[in-house]
Amino acid sequence: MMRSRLALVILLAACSGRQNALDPASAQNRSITALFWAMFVVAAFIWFVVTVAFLVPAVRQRRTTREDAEPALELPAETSRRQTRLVSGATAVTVLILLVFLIYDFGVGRALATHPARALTIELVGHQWWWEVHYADPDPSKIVIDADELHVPVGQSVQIKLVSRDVIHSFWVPNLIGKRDLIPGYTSSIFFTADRPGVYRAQCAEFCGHQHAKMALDVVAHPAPEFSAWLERQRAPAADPSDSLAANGKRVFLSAACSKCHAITGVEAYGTVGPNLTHLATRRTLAAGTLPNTRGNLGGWIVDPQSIKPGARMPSNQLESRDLVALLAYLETLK
Amino acid sequence: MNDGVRAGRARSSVDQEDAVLPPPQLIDRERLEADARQLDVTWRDPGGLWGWLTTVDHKSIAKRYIITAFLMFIAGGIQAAMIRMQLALPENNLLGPDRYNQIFTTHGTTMMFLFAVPIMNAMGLYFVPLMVGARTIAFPRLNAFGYYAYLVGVVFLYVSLFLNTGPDAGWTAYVPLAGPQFSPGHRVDVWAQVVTFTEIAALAAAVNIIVTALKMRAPGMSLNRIPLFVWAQLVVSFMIVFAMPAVATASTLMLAADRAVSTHWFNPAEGGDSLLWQHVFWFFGHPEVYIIFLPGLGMVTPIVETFCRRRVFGYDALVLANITTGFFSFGLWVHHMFATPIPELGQSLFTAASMLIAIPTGIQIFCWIATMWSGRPRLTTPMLFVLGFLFTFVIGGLTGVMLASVTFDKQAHDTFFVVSHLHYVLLGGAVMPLFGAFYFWFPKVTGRLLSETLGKWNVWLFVIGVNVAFFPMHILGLNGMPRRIYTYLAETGWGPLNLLATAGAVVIVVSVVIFIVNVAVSWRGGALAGPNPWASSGLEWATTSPAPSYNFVHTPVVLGRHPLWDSVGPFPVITGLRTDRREVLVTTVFDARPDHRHKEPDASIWPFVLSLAMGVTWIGSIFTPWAVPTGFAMTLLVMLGWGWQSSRVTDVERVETEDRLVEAE
Amino acid sequence: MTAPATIDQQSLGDVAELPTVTFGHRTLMWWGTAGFMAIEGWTLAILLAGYFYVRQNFVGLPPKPLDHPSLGVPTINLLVLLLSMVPAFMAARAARRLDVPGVRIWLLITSLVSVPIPVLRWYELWALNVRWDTNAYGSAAWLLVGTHATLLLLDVFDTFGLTLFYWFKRMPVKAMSDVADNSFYWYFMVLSWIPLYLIVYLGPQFL
Amino acid sequence: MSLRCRNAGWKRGARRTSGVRLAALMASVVLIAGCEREARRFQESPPTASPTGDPLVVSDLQPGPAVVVSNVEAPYDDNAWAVSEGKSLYNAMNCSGCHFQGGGGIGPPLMDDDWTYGSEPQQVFASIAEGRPNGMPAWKFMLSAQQIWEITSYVRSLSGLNPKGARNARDDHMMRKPPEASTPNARPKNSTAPR
Repeated sequence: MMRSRLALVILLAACSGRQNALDPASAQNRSITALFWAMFVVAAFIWFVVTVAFLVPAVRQRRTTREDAEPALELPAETSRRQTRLVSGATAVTVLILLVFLIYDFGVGRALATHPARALTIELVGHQWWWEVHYADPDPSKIVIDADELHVPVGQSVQIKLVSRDVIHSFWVPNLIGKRDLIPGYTSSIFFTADRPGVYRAQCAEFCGHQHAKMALDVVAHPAPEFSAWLERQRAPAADPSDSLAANGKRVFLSAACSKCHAITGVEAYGTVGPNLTHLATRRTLAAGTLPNTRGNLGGWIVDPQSIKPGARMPSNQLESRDLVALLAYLETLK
Repeated sequence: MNDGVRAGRARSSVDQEDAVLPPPQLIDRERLEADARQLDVTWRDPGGLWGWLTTVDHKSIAKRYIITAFLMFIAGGIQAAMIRMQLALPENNLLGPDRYNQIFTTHGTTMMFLFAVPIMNAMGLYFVPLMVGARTIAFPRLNAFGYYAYLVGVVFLYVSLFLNTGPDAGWTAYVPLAGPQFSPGHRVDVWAQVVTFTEIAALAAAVNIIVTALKMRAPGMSLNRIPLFVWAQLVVSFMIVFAMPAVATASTLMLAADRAVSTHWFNPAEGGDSLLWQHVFWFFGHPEVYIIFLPGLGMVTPIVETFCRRRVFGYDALVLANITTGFFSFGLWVHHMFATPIPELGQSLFTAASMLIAIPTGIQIFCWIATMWSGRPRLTTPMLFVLGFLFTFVIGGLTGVMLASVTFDKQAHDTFFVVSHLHYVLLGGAVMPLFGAFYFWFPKVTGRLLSETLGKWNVWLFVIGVNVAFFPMHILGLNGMPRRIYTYLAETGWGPLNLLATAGAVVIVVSVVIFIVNVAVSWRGGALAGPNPWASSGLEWATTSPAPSYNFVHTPVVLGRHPLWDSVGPFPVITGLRTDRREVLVTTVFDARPDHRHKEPDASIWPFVLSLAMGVTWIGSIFTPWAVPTGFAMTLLVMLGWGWQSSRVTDVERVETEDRLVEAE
Repeated sequence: MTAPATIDQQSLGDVAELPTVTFGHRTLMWWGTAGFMAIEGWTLAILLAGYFYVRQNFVGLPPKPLDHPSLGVPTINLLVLLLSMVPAFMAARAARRLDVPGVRIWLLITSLVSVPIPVLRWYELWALNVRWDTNAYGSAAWLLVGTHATLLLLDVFDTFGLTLFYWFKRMPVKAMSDVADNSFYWYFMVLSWIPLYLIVYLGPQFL
Repeated sequence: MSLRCRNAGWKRGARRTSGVRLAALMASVVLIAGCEREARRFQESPPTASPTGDPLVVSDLQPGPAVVVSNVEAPYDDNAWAVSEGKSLYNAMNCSGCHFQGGGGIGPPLMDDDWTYGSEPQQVFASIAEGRPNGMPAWKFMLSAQQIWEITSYVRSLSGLNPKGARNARDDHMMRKPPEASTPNARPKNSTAPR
């Protein structure tokens, strides 16, 4: 009793948050959440009834007379008839409830399966252990490649194309929509329509190796105009650094290992192994939602990623301190 | 009582085999004593180390099986505790990702393959022969072989773990993560081979139980009188026969081949398919769950009957429920794959099937509750475990129904909601009845009762611990916590509930420690039980505790579903089995009419040797494919030796062939 | 050991007259054999399912530029297998008649007929005209044929063993029942091969 | 042996002791092999093999005595995980751009028995770290010693110079060449390492 009340409190407290299936931020998830609550209430009631049903005979005051101690082999006819009625009745109710659940679920499924003719298409590529995001555009020069952050417009249906380059990952934004796996050899897609702006946290939901735990993704839902403005900014190549320190940093970036894995549009860096850094400074987090994007964190990540994400593909870089300072200065110009 | 016997007679009189029985004649004491002495000489296996290695007594083998499997429960529990410690706090550094992945993979592998299935099999191997009134199990040497194969698997997994070679791709070993490119080295090979060993053991046990339950039942125990525990074991054994080959194929013939000899089953670039693994694995993996908890449900019935002093309500319904569950369980595997790109229609079908299977389980629960209402339950420890089972398992069952819904499942899939669900089902549905069964049948195995005082502590702490540890995980899952993560950021806010879960885990540990103490104390010092301490009704209670090597002096005759409640006065038996050699009575499949006598083998070392040969083969195959032909040749030699030993001319047989009966050597 | 005797027991009958050796589905061993047939047959069925599953990923079977499996050796081996059922059947019949010389002769003939089978099976694997590590089609075909080959080999040696025993040692009469069961299992091995042959070797011609 | 084994008692004794010794030996071997092979070494700084005094060897034709190269143990040759890391680096750093998947093209092939600058670990390391004439860049400015060692072990695995157990069985992509685990060991022809 105590426990269940505590659980109830926690449950109520636990129904909001930026990574919470019960705090819907999309039309789709509202219907899923409704289904959940319906099933939850019914299930809780059934559990309560069953518990009472077996606790009553267990705890009711009993005086063991002789015929209780001895097995009564044949029960009185009406007793067994009553039992039969009760059990078959309970079974019938079970079937009925399941039927209702089934129909309700099919209804929700149907609703989720209907998509508008045209939707904004974003391609999401899973890597060990980060996310690569492509904003498609008929004009190749306008394609935007971003990482570890997914921006979507509010009120517009979005289609996420899911691809994996290595192992199976799973895309799951609890507030927006249920999960969908990224499976090598398959291209699948998932639709949703965010209906209130905000930043929602997603995290890889299929075990994918050492850093499965630190493979998160921020989903940012903007009002439509804000979104297109953001996309426009993202299309711009990296500006050339103005001050000498940053210019120095750029040299470091190109001479050190960085450019082998990371690309920066407008610079001689074409690496595709790691995230594209063209607009690194605009991102909220580093290392796939592991660290807030601050100068200190960035420096620490560059010098010693292996103690932050052991096993991550990013090697540790021994850089002269002044080179590091310059590099950081440069990376901060990547707005 | 008398009306009961009349009932037994009345019910039995419709069966012909009782009609043809001659008038009963009392067997005098001297003869009984003499037979018992003679049988003991015939059936007892030699002592000493040699005797220990060569014994084929189904009870001593099953006892080892149970003890080994329980040790695995403890090992898996220790890993679980480590996992809980690591997750108790955000950004915890107790275990690194590499160690953590090995630990949780070994936890899953141990609990599913080395604890749950083997211990349920072992309970069957111990009690099915006793419950059907047979002298031993159908294939005693196969039985011993199965145990040793299992033991090889156990040792192999744990040696590897301590060599930093523990499998680390999850107990489901999804490809391509478990494939040669992303899991270099031998860690996943270890997993694949351990699985193979346990499959062999499970299949050996299954065939054994099927044949014993179908062909060696006491005269009069027609199909409609088989005890429900035996029914459960029978259904589960058939499920094993059709489920285990799937995982053996997936792990040995597909995954191990991909990793060792570069086949392309799962390489999409060469026509392979990573979804194929999930299909084949879950075709085994879902029935696996029912293979684990149907025997648990089978253990509930005799406990309820005994402590409510009532026949269970709805025997036929319970039997049918078992069978239908067995069937349906093969039709739901895709609900583990709802997040993968598979056709919507298929998903709906599997949703329907997944919800359907709740019905037979529900019926069983209703029947037990009805039985409890008609009687006056005595709240002994086994009964309390049954109540704990109902309390806990129903929650797991209901979350199971919720997960059957595709739309909701996509939210809960691969999160701690599912972790919570599966632990509610397996701990509630299998482990709690199992503990109840331990308390219920411990006297039959050791001759002594477990302490009720410690038992009460054990059951209360266990039920509370399980619920405190796993209920919060529902909420964690809905709050977005995926499974199999080695740590989480403080900002996620998952800290408090994880701490609560860890606290619950501690309570579980305490409870299990109490149980171990209870066993340690009671094994030698417990109160003497006598043949039938609970005044229960099954045939296993018709012999001494512990049962002698030959189980029964004379094969019992069954007059009803509850032999010890149905028969009055002298215990009805059938005589004529030879006592000077290991002879068992083989009966017909449907109405268990005596058919012929069968000579069971004596003690033998070959099962042990064969399991070693196979162990060398499989383990060697990890390092070089040439181990396969070599080991194969070795295996053949061993089988030759086995055959040579078993084809010795012993004595004159009565041979019935082509409707003539001849005496021949 | 005296405890059971303390319970009074009444005998409702005596089974001393019942036989101790019988044949066919009455015996435990027959049921055990049937059980393992079910297991092995099911394993092959699952592999077959895998074969068809990966087959979806190819346009045309075998995928270009691979050749079709050659049919010579496989067909010969199929015929040998079918032929070998005859002496196996005769051995089983002789066993039922408890005719020791007959069992010896027919077991020997069965063994002689089965000698070429593993050898042919080796060439049969190469007759697939694809390596196991060429692509998934090759893997599936090799694993299918290879698994059946392993079971086949086991049973061939089983027959050799029995023959050996019957020629070089005095066998108990209950071994007759084993001879019958051995033939029973052999039929299964042969018959289970027919669908595999049709699908793996002939299939690509028509699929 | 046969002569001395006439004495059954001695034989039994001998067998027992040797058995025990053998068991102990095997156990320790397995132990070491296991821990060594399977460790995932995320971060460590092994010794570099260059430019620690080893003069670069440009060809077999040398004035004076043959060059003696000090033997630095290759830290990762039998660590499967490190070798596979080396492989992903090999592709990430675009080694395949010149050497392809080992078959060679712009750069020399790496899967044959012909080693222009030596096949010994420290020689391969030097080639990668220092670069070589005709286009092989020096990677020591880009990669840590650990990474270069990983690539070294992978390159050696291409022609089967490292223990088989540590080689890659196959990748999840088109089979351009037989996987390392099934490539025959190619005995280096003209390595300048001391034999």
